[in-house]
Amino acid sequence: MEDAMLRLILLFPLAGFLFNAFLGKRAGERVVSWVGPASIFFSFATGVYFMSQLAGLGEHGYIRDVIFTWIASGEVSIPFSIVFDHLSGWMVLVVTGVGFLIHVYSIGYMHGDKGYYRYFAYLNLFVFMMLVLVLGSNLLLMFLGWEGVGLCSYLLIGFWFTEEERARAGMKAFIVNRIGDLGFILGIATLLWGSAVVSHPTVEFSQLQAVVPRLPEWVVLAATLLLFVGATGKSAQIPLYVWLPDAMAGPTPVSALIHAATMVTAGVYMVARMNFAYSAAPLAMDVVAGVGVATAFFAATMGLVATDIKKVLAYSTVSQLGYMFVGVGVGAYAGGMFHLTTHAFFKALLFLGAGSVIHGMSGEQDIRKMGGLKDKMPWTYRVFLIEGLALAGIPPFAGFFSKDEILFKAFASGHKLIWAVGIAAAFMTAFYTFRLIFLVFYNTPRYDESVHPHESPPVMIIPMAILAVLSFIGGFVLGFPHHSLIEAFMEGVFRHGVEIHGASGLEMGLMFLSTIVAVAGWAVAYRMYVVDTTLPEKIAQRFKAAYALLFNRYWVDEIYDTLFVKTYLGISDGIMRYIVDDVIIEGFLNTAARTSLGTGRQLRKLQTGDVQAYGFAMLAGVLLVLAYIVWRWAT
Amino acid sequence: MKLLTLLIMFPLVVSLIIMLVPRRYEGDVKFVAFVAAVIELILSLRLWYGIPEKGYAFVEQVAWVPAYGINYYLGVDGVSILLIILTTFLTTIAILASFKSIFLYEKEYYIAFLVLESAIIGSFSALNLVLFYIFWEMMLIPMVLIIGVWGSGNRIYAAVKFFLFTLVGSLLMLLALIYLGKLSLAQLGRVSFDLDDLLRLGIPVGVGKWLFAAFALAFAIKVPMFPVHTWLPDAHTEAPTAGSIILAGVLLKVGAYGFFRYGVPVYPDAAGALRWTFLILGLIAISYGAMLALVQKDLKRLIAYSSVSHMGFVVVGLFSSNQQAVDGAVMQMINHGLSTGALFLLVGMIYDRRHTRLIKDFGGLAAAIPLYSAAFVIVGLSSIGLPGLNGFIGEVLVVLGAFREHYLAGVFTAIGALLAASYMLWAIKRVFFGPITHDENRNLRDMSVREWVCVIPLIVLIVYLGLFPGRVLKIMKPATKHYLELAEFERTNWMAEHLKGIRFPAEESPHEHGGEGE
Amino acid sequence: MFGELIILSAVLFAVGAVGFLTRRNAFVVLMSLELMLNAANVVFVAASKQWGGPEGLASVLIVIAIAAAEAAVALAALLALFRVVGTEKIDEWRALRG
Amino acid sequence: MIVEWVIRALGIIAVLSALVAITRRNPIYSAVFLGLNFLCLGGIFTFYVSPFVGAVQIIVYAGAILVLFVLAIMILNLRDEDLGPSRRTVVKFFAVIAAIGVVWLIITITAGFVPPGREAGTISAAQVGRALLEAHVVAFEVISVLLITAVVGAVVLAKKRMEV
Repeated sequence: MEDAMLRLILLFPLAGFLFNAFLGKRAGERVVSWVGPASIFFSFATGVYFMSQLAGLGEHGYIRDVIFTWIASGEVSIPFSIVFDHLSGWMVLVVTGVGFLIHVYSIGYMHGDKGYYRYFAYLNLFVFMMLVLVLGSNLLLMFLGWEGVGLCSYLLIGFWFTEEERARAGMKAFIVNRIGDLGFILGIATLLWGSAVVSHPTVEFSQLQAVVPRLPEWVVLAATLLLFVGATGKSAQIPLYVWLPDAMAGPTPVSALIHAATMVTAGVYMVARMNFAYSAAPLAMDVVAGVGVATAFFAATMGLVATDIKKVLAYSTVSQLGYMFVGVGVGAYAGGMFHLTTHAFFKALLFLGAGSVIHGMSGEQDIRKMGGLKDKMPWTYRVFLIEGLALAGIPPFAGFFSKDEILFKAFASGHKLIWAVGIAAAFMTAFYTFRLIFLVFYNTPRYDESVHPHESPPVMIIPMAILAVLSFIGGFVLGFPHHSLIEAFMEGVFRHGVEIHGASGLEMGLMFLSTIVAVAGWAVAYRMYVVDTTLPEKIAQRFKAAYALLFNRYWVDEIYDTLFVKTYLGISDGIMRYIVDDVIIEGFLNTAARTSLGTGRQLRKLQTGDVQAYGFAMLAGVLLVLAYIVWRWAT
Repeated sequence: MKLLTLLIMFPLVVSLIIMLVPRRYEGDVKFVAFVAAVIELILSLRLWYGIPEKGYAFVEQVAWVPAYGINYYLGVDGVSILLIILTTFLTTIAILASFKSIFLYEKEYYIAFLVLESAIIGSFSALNLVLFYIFWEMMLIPMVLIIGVWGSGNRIYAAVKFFLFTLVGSLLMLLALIYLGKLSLAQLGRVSFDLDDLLRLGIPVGVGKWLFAAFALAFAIKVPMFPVHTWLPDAHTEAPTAGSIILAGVLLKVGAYGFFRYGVPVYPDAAGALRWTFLILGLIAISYGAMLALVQKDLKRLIAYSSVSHMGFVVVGLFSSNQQAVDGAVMQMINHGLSTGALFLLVGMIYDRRHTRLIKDFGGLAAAIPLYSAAFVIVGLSSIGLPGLNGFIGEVLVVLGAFREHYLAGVFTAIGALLAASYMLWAIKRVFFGPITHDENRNLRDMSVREWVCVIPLIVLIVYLGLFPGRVLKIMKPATKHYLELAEFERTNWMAEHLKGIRFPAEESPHEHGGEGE
Repeated sequence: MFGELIILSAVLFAVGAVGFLTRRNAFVVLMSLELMLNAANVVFVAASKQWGGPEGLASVLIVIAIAAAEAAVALAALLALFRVVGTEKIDEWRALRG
Repeated sequence: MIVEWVIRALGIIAVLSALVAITRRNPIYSAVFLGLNFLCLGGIFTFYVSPFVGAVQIIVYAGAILVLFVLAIMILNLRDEDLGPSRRTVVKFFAVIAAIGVVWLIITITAGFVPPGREAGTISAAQVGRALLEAHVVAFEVISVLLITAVVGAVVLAKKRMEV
């Protein structure tokens, strides 16, 4: 169904960005704080309107809006067109919904900051780019949103650019994303020219759905893996996750919106959108699931010992993203999307909670210097507790249902090993979540007197409360086993998905098992950080090597730095100084210049100034000519 | 009326008038030059409405030296129209940008620019090889003067190096040109250098390779391609701001245009044979330029090496055998002209204020001059090919085209785009972000109105071309299609070969060819 | 008779050349130069006789005129040089060394 | 036949006088023997083909140029010349070799070469005059220009450096 109104969803955030960017400085904080969130809210409203329209169109219904032809060269023609179907509609609601709440929260958090208008301009631009990514009807348009989102995260991470560290973190995030995008663009190229051979060159999702089954195995495998490389860059999976922990340098609401709820989930959305391609290449599915679970486990271990409140949450995000990839990797696309949604709720909430703690503690981020904030910041504590329970996966909270869904589908579809690692990671997740809660809110305060924590203003508390409600009811409303609303809703989009059915008894057993694991995690954390606070020190002493390994994050940053950055700089520097520019090419030129100069100087010596020498030379010349004539004439 | 001749002669006439202005009124010569440049720009926009579907438009043909087949034969097609408009546009901005930075010999400075502009427009519109050669050489003299007289630091060395490099190349071209004349005499009965006659020549492959090599060397030095590029960094660091804008923005394109008009089409089979060498050289140029840009200490040298990298894209595009790559190459030429021109313009501004170009002398400028930094970041991002800005369109088309050529070519071209991000972002971080290290930077004044007038049109074009390249792609379509027909590269499509033998999985119902697309 | 005259001119030329190359005195050098010119005249005369045309003799006259002009200028230069350099030894005049 | 013998005798005297001229230490003696050489050549020309040219040779060469030389030598009243350092011998040796080589080559080239055309008798002054003034008048005019410039040049060169 064609509907030109669809572009309103995009236009609102764009208008918000343009207004804030150009007029924001003059308009002042008041107006900006209204324009920013309002534009997102309108976009959310149009999203809801179209969702209702969509409901009437049945499972395969979609609303399309071709705005203009973006690139047309030869037989390749790429339209700038957006599609609002079940999958992208759902994502629009998540993005704009959570986005709106975070915008409202930011009013309080960024109050009084000099770059206030610039902050809201970037945030609106981010939502616009995310919507382009989600709504784009072809891979190249998704790529436009993909890099646009990367740009906004670069700008927002380095928002307080006057500090060296934050500028470096922004640059690092953008470059690592670009490495991922390298794979993404090559994936697009493979699909484009693959489909050119089969029918006509296209990257439209609708047309790819028909073309991909006709493509041979290896082309689809290559394309999906390349696209997955892009996803690891964007959603911070194993090889390219290093930028996310540093990305915490940005303001906390940014971490909540971008590095928890929306941007990092782009990779999962891409895999879900390309489900027909991934299910056509089972090996790619296994790679996705494998990387996902490895990341989940690996990140969880690092989360155990992190000391900065936001770093803990960052590792937890990487780990939860790993779960989502496990979900889509084993074919449970709906499960993956379900966890994505619930994660958006409670992880954003966790970050907002952390933000209000930092705001209250006027900038302090090291959890070792916090403690006993339970009574000082009651509301923040209550909200933090709810989302902690959700993250850990304690029933009836949202996290439990979505994570369990994925683990069940993993187990049922035969990925036993993946399920086992998943459960271990779930235990660690529960442990570090409650470690965080106990360290921050329980026992004796460890901050010095100058700091006096105070509760955050209502403009921050209300959005957190809404998110808390969502992360509480979100679980069983959206995804109660066997009649999960989300699965039914997305049935149309994932008709290519692998159908996994396990006995309900098995499902109940697994649910029970994961609850026990979560409670065990809580108990261990309770014992170590509330009952006997000396225990963590003792364990750290005994397993000194393991602790050091985890604390230094497996020295991955350092390895990457020396392995890639230093060598690359070294090579370029080497080339510049020694090998090519100064030695070979310049050298070649200078020697040519020197030789001609040298020969000139030698020849000058011939001019002796002695007239008779010249006479003799002339005579010798005559002699030679005559001799030649004689020789020539004689033969 | 003869628009092209008008376009070429008008700047020359104005420069004559400027010559007559006595020294006393030298101050307001720059306004005369600026007005002339604006009029030239408006005239060149007239070309936009005469785009030929096939062949050339605004054709003028007058016998000049009939005995040797040299006639004053002008004509433009889609590509040359775009490049001419780029030239007039950048010259206007260059002249406006040099109001406050040039105070010595102002008269001669503006004369040099106007002569340069007419020579460049001439070379883009010449359809007779000798006429093209004349304009090609004529371009050299003002540029050398601009670098040599108004440059900075060891400008003489840079000017001489630039001159010698280009001259050596064009002398070889002259030799090949003469031999071509001989060939045309032998085959057509009369010496003729008109392009359409040259295209009809059956050039034997053996000698054709050498002739093409001579032409290619001349163009390669101008582009600049990998081994012969070392003049560019020196020329750029020493050239004045306006000089760099024109040098990078337009002069490099004449080299690439040379390949497009007189290089490959005139020697199709020789070009076909040497195609892969040039592709590989282009690929090397991309990553080589990017790597060296990373370690530069001087901002202008960094941008110069980035130009080497971007022009590497153009070369790869021109020598690939599909429409997307060639479109991408032409698009990249235009985008590179805009973004690198803007970059040099901006670097020129901080050079006027701080008289230094070394990155370490700057730091935390974003706090001191926010508007300028915003402009620089936007232009910087466009030059590394951020989607949504103009650089991306050229790059993505070349990457797709090169990938269709051979997947390795695609991979290396894409890597080029990644490396570009590394050097530009690192430079932006060191110059703009972080704390203010030198206190001279603390009270720099932001951009004046005049400087804004220079930058805004560039940024508007950068954003416009990024989102709506359709119009420009349509203009160049007939010309690039014609180039591909002439080039006769064998249509390699490694993917097709691989897929030929394999039976596809169950045939789907013929896919709905819905009304997507246009 | 023609052959003998040619031999005569060759010998005269050789003697002139030896004089020119070996003697250090500028005057003797000039004189040997005149000798060489006369050798050329001998050939002209012999040729004129053999081909029976007056052109040979005409060119002899011209050569003589040139020789006179050359001698005059050379001697004047010699005098000027002698005043400046102080010697007429030809190998001392090294001013034009490269 | 006597004429041929006279010419051969004059030729031999010419060569001998030339040899003596280039070997005398005192330039005056070499000037005198050079004069003798000119006279012999004049004689050869008169007996061989044209008395007019022989006369011109004697008048101009022996009369004018030689006198110029003697005049110049006397102005500078040169002493006897020491024959200079030995360094010159190497150059002398090579010069002689080269000279002999040239002579031998010329002789081998022209050996046995009898030019075509019939041998003319003596050529009268009128014939020479007509050749000069009709066929080669251009050369004649050029020579006059040359002579004028030579005269002016000689005067300028030999003039004492007066402050002008």
